[in-house]
Amino acid sequence: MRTSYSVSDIMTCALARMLKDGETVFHGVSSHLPMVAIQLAKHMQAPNLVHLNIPGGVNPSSLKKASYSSAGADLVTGAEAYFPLDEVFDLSMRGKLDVAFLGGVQFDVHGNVNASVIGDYRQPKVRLPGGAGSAVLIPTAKKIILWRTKHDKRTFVERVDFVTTRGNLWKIVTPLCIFEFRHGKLHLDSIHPTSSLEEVRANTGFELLYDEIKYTPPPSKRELDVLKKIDPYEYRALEFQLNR
Amino acid sequence: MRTSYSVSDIMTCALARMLKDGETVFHGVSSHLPMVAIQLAKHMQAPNLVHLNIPGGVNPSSLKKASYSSAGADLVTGAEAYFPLDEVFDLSMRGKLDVAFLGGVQFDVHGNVNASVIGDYRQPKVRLPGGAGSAVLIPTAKKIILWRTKHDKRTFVERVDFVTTRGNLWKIVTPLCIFEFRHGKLHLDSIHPTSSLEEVRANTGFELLYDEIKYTPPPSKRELDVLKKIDPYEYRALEFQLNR
Amino acid sequence: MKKILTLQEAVAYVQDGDTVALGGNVLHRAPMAFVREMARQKKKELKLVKTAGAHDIDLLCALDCVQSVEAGFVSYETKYGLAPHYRKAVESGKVTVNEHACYTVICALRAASMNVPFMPVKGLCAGDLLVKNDYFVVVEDPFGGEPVTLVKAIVPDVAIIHVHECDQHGNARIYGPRFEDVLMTRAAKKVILTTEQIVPRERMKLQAEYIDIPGFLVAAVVHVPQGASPCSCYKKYDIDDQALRSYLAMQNRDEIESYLKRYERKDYAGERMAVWV
Amino acid sequence: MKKILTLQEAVAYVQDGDTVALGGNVLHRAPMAFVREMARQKKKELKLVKTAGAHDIDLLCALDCVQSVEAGFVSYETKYGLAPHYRKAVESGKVTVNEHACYTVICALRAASMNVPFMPVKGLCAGDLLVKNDYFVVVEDPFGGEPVTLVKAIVPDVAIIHVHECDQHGNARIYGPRFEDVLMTRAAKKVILTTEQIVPRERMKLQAEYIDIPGFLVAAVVHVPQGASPCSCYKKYDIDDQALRSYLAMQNRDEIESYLKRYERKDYAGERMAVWV
Repeated sequence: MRTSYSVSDIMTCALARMLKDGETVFHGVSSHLPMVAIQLAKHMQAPNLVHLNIPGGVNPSSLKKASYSSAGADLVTGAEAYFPLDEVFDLSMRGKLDVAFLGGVQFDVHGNVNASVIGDYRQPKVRLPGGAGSAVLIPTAKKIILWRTKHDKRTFVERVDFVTTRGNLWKIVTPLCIFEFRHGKLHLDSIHPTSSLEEVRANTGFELLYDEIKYTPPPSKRELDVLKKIDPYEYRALEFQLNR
Repeated sequence: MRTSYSVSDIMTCALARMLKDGETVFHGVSSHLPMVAIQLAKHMQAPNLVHLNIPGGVNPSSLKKASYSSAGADLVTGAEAYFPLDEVFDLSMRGKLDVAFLGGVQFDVHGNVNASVIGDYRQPKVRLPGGAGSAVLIPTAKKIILWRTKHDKRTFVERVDFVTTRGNLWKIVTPLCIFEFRHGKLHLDSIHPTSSLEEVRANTGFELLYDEIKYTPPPSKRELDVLKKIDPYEYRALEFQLNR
Repeated sequence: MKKILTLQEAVAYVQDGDTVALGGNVLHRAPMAFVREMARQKKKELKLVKTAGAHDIDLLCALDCVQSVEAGFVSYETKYGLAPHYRKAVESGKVTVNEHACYTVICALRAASMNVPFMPVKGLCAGDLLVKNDYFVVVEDPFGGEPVTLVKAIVPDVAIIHVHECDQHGNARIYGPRFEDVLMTRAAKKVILTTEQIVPRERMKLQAEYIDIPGFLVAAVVHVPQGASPCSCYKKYDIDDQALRSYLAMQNRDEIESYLKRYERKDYAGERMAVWV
Repeated sequence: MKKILTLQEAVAYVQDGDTVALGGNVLHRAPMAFVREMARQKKKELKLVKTAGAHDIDLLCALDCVQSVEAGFVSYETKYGLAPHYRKAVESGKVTVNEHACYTVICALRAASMNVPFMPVKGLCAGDLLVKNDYFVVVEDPFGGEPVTLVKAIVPDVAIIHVHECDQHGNARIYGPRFEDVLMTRAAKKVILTTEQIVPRERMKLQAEYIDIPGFLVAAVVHVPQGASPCSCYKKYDIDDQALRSYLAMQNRDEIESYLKRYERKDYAGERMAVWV
């Protein structure tokens, strides 16, 4: 029997599977997808993850009220300790943050991330929200996982307009595929079964690098069941509902 | 009617009278005399003092259990807020600490304080306890009040063995007198009525500077009554009981 | 020593051109009533400081109160999209953005709280932020290690923090996430609190150990129930979805001024209430 | 991932030559049981770090466990006088003192917690400490202000903190004064807790907001009721005046070793108790 799933499901599962048990993992604001992914991983292969976030709740017990924010107080209610943002940063500086989930608006084949501006920094054509913690976390957290719910030629470019940061980039998850950063370049790691090599190529602004064509395994029945339980209101799909 | 009082009473009163209402005042460890003096001032001219200390109790309500420590948890019980040592230091660095009461073992006419060593720093003849916070507080708190329960030629010297610190020294209170630091030198400010110019001179290792001979006003009846109430076990006299 | 002021009085403390640190984070516990009153009093050329701002910064940009923004992130979260007036003001050149990593704002405030001119920062070692901004420099480590990035101190003239409760002296408590608020009260020259509730001193003393802001650091206290609305306030109220949506649909200044007007009664209600001290 | 260890096991984590940060302050909540066990296991050449130490540092100096002490103050308080064995060890040249202002220890630990090589310090601008110690340097301010003193980071290999209660994962709470203990847990490479009580995780979660040390920072937990004695532990017990006096009257090593011996039963008692997890 085939189970139906959405792009946000496969993205969430892809993010979740990248986490190993016992790791210390952080996400910031506007980060519903990784927030749900962390909880999914805790219910699957990684029950002893340490989930850190901006309001400071260590291992929040539920996300069900986090409708409009991944920095809300809900993450503190039912948490097991309080460890706020400034401390998370210090932790990463000390080399003790295993994984940080971060966003960005523009990415290039060289692993540079732009979350700042399109155009000139002082006279921008478009002022983006800013990199938030990225500029210090991407160079210091051990593994950086980026995600973006848009995959087009303006997002994946040969050279970003502005290098907000670069560093320990490991994976980028998009609606179409997963990139892995190695030997100084983004490589196509796997294509989601909902997409195709042609679609990825047509929507990527740099030449695709890959050794072999692999496909992201679809969400398992168990993963989808857990998602239904931990994220019944599908916050993981919020970003798709408001694609700007 | 003459009231009887001890040297620790007059020292405590002298310290207390130096405080103005509304000031922010700190004392450290081994500081029973200033600790009692602050409470005395709060009951006299300065009800709105802000009393800060090492354990972090802002305006502790009672000192009655602080028998063996002026850094004990008693200072937290009944306090109005928690503002610990590291924060007190930061406050002083910001120029917002009005008064710090500090100790020292050796003082010279130039306003230098030694709390570190007698002899060579690396191979000391006598290793003293160390200046604790003095080396950063004496230069930054607005007014420094020192006290010492010993007054002899080894304590008040022409040149200290080691300059632990110097800075915003204002007054030094001893069992015999009060010095004031002005124009770069210690000046005899007032002699306690329990002592005399001769006694001060005989016990001071530098030439006394003074404009006129003044005497410290003796403790008033009201001061002594308050002392009895706030410090019934005479912690203010502890240092005299163990004069090393 | 009377610290309890009306909202208008307290906002009058803020000078045009001041560096203003705003408490809260994105849509949570931002001092919105105070922000609205700054807009009503037409403050000019404010230099805003916050790790991650949203409605507060956007509203002040919409009404031309802002000269510059020091922040790591300015946007509503996912559901509400970007900060339109902030973007417009920056793109038109009216407002200067000094982009930070959120952590470098924290470090710059730590430097202020210690009264030192800069703070070393481990993580900021690559990229254009380092190149384009003169508040970052890379120096040699005098102790012989790797080069070190320094961020220049940010000393707010005033920090505006919305708290759950405080007494008349300003001894204050925040429940739930404190974000950078406590740090801001140590970094700023002056601290102004808006509060959901003014409670008797004796009640604050019952849990003195958990007071976040001791009163002696506080210059003024303003009683403003719902003072963070339409942002959320932990365990008190959630965001006001309708107000946010109506604001975000507004295109011109008149609309936004009438939006401000609509809050007036609510913003000034607290000062008319009896305060038990 | 079993974190609950016996005292002997936990102390075996400490290596000769380690930089060891000791929690507490003067006679309050020093991790004395752990200190005694370090002495019993004859640790050598420890580099001790504390703002203001007393019985802990003195005892380790008495039994030749110490190479150096980084502190602002080492002495018993008023009533009990100076730290005799520390003094003797320093004056005889066996132990090196790196004298700090207490604040420069704090700043050096802050640097470690941020993983930067130094921390600027405002106050230390005069005197011989600046001249004699190579962990202080004065540099120019690259932003154009006055010269700035920097203190070199102190990175403890291990921080030993005695807490009131924690769960089996190390989520810990300290009541009353926390001194530099929380900072030490952020600065050190490894954190070991001794605790008055091990309580169920669900109970710790009831006041999760007030947990001082989250478990994921903690490497080991040792159950040692009375683990700070003869120092005090807020709301649990006062100092043991008799024990301190008897110790301070001791002149030779044999006496001090028998003093250690006398504590053995008490120090090891916790590990035999049932722990509810």
